[in-house]
Amino acid sequence: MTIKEKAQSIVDEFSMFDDWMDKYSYLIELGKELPLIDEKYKNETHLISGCQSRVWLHAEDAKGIIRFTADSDAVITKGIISLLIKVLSGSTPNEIVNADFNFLDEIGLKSHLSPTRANGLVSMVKQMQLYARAFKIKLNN
Amino acid sequence: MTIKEKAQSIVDEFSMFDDWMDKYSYLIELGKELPLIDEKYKNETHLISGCQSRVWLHAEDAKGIIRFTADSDAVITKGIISLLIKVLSGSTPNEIVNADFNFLDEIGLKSHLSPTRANGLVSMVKQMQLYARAFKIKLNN
Amino acid sequence: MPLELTKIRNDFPILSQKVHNKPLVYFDNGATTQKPWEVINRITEYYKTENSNVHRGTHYLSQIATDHFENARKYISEFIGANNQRELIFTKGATESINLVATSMSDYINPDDEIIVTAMEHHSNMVPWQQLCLKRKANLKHLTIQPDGSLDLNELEELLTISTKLLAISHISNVLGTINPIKEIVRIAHKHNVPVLIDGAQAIAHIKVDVQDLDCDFYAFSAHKAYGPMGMGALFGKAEWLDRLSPYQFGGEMISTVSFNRTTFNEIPYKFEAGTPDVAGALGMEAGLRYIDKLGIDNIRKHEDDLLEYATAKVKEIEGVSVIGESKDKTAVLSLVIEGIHPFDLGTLLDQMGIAVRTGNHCAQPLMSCLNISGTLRASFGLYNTKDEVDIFIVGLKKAISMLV
Amino acid sequence: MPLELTKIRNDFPILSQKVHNKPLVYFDNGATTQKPWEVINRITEYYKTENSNVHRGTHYLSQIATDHFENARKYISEFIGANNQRELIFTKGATESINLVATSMSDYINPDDEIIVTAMEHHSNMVPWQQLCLKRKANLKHLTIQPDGSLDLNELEELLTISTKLLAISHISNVLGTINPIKEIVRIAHKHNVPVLIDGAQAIAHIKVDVQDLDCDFYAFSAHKAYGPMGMGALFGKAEWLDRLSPYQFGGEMISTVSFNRTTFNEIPYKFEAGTPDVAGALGMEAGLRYIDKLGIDNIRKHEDDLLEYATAKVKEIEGVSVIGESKDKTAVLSLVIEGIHPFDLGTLLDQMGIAVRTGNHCAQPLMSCLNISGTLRASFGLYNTKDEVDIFIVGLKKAISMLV
Ligand SMILES: Cc1ncc(COP(=O)(O)O)c(C=O)c1O
Ligand SMILES: Cc1ncc(COP(=O)(O)O)c(C=O)c1O
Repeated sequence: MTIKEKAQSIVDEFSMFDDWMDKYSYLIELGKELPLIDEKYKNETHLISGCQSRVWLHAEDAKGIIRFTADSDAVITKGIISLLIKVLSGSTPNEIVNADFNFLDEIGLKSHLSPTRANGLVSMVKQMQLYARAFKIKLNN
Repeated sequence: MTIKEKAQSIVDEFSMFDDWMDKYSYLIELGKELPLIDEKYKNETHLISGCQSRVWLHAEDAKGIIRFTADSDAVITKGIISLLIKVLSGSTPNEIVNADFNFLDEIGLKSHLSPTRANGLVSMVKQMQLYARAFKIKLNN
Repeated sequence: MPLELTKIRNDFPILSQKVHNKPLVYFDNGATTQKPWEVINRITEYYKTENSNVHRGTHYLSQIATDHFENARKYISEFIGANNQRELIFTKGATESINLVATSMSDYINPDDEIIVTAMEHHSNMVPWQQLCLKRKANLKHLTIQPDGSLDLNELEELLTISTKLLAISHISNVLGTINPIKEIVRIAHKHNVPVLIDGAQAIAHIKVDVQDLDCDFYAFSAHKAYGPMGMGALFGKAEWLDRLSPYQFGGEMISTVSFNRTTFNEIPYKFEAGTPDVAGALGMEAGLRYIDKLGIDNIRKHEDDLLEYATAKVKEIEGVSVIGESKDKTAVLSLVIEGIHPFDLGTLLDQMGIAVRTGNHCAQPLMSCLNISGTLRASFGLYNTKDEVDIFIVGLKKAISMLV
Repeated sequence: MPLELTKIRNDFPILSQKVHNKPLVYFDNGATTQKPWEVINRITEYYKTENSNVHRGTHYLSQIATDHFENARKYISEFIGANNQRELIFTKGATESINLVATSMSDYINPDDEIIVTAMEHHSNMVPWQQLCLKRKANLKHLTIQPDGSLDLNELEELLTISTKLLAISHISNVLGTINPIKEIVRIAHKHNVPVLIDGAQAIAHIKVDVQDLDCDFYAFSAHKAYGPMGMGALFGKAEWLDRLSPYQFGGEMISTVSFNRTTFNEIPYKFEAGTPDVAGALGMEAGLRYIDKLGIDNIRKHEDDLLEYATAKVKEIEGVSVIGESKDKTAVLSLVIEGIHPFDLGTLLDQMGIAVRTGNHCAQPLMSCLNISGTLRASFGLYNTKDEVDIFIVGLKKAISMLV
């Protein structure tokens, strides 16, 4: 599946909920499916700043495609990063760098897409694209 | 004449004017009748602070009554201090310390009677009463 | 006299706001309070009819604005029981008030001198002293806190030495709600000739403050936590101290005479007020305090104590909840942690229910370290909060917990 | 495009005010400008529907307020042509902005270093440097002014040495109206590796400011002189400088982590913003600048230049009048002295006629000494002033003079 398709399937799932409770419960459930970061990476280097809770993110290059792992001490944050990973993990650096994040708008997380939001969604997206960019440079060399 | 009587006669004179121009013209005229301070007293010590213009004030004890002299570089200020001197000069320290300044209200200068007003009316009144108090102490000794 | 809450709530336009389609329950008063019409209107009125730069102006607007500005100073100084309005300096908030003293005291602090704070200080009353100590090679010491969130005055006696140059302490903790026994603390410090600065940020809107009775040397507070506007605050300082300290910013009304070689400074309070002051802010601050005075600070205190007691009992019924800070003397602030749940998750879900609380370390990281927690969920009350709101909060809290475990 | 003055004047409620029963003629814009409804309403709206403490809050109001606050930063930084909103620090005004740099630069100034100012500086851009020099045993040097009120750039070349650590200079003089050739001045200073701080207090509302084009290192200004609220201002600083300078006040959002031993600071701009910021002030400041932008700064400049030219010609017809400051490049400020008449007397009588001007030394005592005068009468124009008002002023001035001679 392309990023676009994966995003669309998330949008479809979210569109089934009509209240915030279901939406957040789903986010929390998503958190449970998060591919967990190796304990050895749970350090300062992998910490994403700008979140009220702590989020650790790691990326691996698996033959030209990127696999993300992560963790957080807050379950909603875990859900958010899990959602991002669901959409982005398994794509090429190029695809990630060029990804369109409008789906966040459609699932009602757009209002969280401000750099000053305590949930740090923007920082997470930035960090993921940063990894992708780094891998892209590596690939081109 | 007592302070009260002198104040009343000033109030009477001012009551004849119905516009500010006449009032200020009269104030300016009053300035011309100001008993001028001796040049040698025109120094820092005699300067009253709190006025936008400079005002020098001196007081002499003439056998139990006080005589004020003054000057200013602005003619309206000169008029104001002249008016005060007209009312207060020639009275005993005691009379000056206990003087009632309500007449300033009646001639429409009350709004100038705030410590923060640029014309320094309050500083002038305070300084005159300070002189009176000093002389009073001297007399009592 | 009980507060007339329906009437009071109408005074605050924001309270009828909906958030996420739910009625707003605003329990973040420790961060900032909402503003009554009296305050909003005072600011509007000022800009509509009086706006001018103050001091030294000869024209009508300037004189009116100056009078009102200085009357605000007088009112605010009387509100905190100061002796003389010269002892009240306008600043942009408690943080600036404290930094002002730290900067201006700098020359008095020598190597190996000591400054004492407590473990419960807000960063604003801790980092300025820490940095001052670093700069002057002095030592920062601190009073620890007891399990219930109160201080041990015996420890204070032990910490004070002849090298102690200042004690800086909050009147009320923004995390624990503890009301410190300032009068007694000042008495002890003064016995050792140590001046005391009080961070009154969390006290001014909640309990009676009387700086003469407390006998403190400095008292810092913000308008925005006392129903007044943002960007405004004050520092009370005893005249004998303010006269001695050197100014900390330069320009404008704080100057008396200048030449290229030399500057002489104005008297207090102007000496410490550089630049065009926030006249609207001062009038708004006055209006906020007048609002408090109209309701009566003791009535407000009683009301907020009732809310706190009620809410505390209710949250304690919930499994896994621990209340952080249970000092005998406390008010208006309820901090809690819930086993296995991150405060951020709670805050996020409560927000969806229209309930505004604060989560995190509340700018008190050293306190968090002492308590060995990473943060709390804090509900902090204001005069307009009601028991019904506490009920909504409790229901919301339970719902959030059920979603998170 | 000419300004639609009737419409514009309706935007400013205070302008329909009567003073001493006369229509207000407000010519004290150099001290502070009046506020349009846009600004007043923005502040009211904020307190009615958005008020909250910013940053770190998880709840709706806090997030809304934070967004609006940071959007204001973005707008304001773009208004002055900054590259990045991180380069814009909120302060309480130009004076604080300048003091911030002076305090934070302190460590860079060593004995015998030099700081250069000019003879036309406002105290706010002179005394902070003077005091810094006193403290660090450095030398304050100054550029003199030429008879017409302009600077001589050759003199600047001569003053700059390898010991020069900073040049601090106003964009526009608040007494003379002189517009200094900043771009050229910065070019010369940079040739000597000297950073330049611009005091833009009098420029921001009157001419186009583009900090990238000017290439200045710092730019300080106030909201209240640009149709915005009091108590608010900003400092632009190049990121490379701001990153290097140490913070000058401590507490709140400027802190990253704290323990009793050690504090690490946040990134710019937050590093320089201690304490709860004035969110309403930032939104009001933005609204004021948006108002300017709506009318077009070039249209405003043209209008004010016309007023200045008209008024200058008229006052010069009056016997005994000398205009102070006749630089080729000047705007919006008309200072004058009248032989044998004290400015205070003029100001007092004009006030009775509803005309608000400023008299005195305008916080520029060194300039007064250079010019060998004790003060001036200053009429300073804003975008809402009209030629009719200039006519009223001229009639009033003549009347006042006739009463005083
Ligand atoms: C105890 C305490 N001190 C100081 C402050 C700082 O106040 P401000 O941010 O208004 O300067 C606060 C507010 O957060 C506080 O709670
Ligand atoms: C040239 C100049 N610089 C600095 C200032 C100080 O501005 P503020 O008082 O708003 O800090 C002023 C205003 O009086 C000014 O005219």
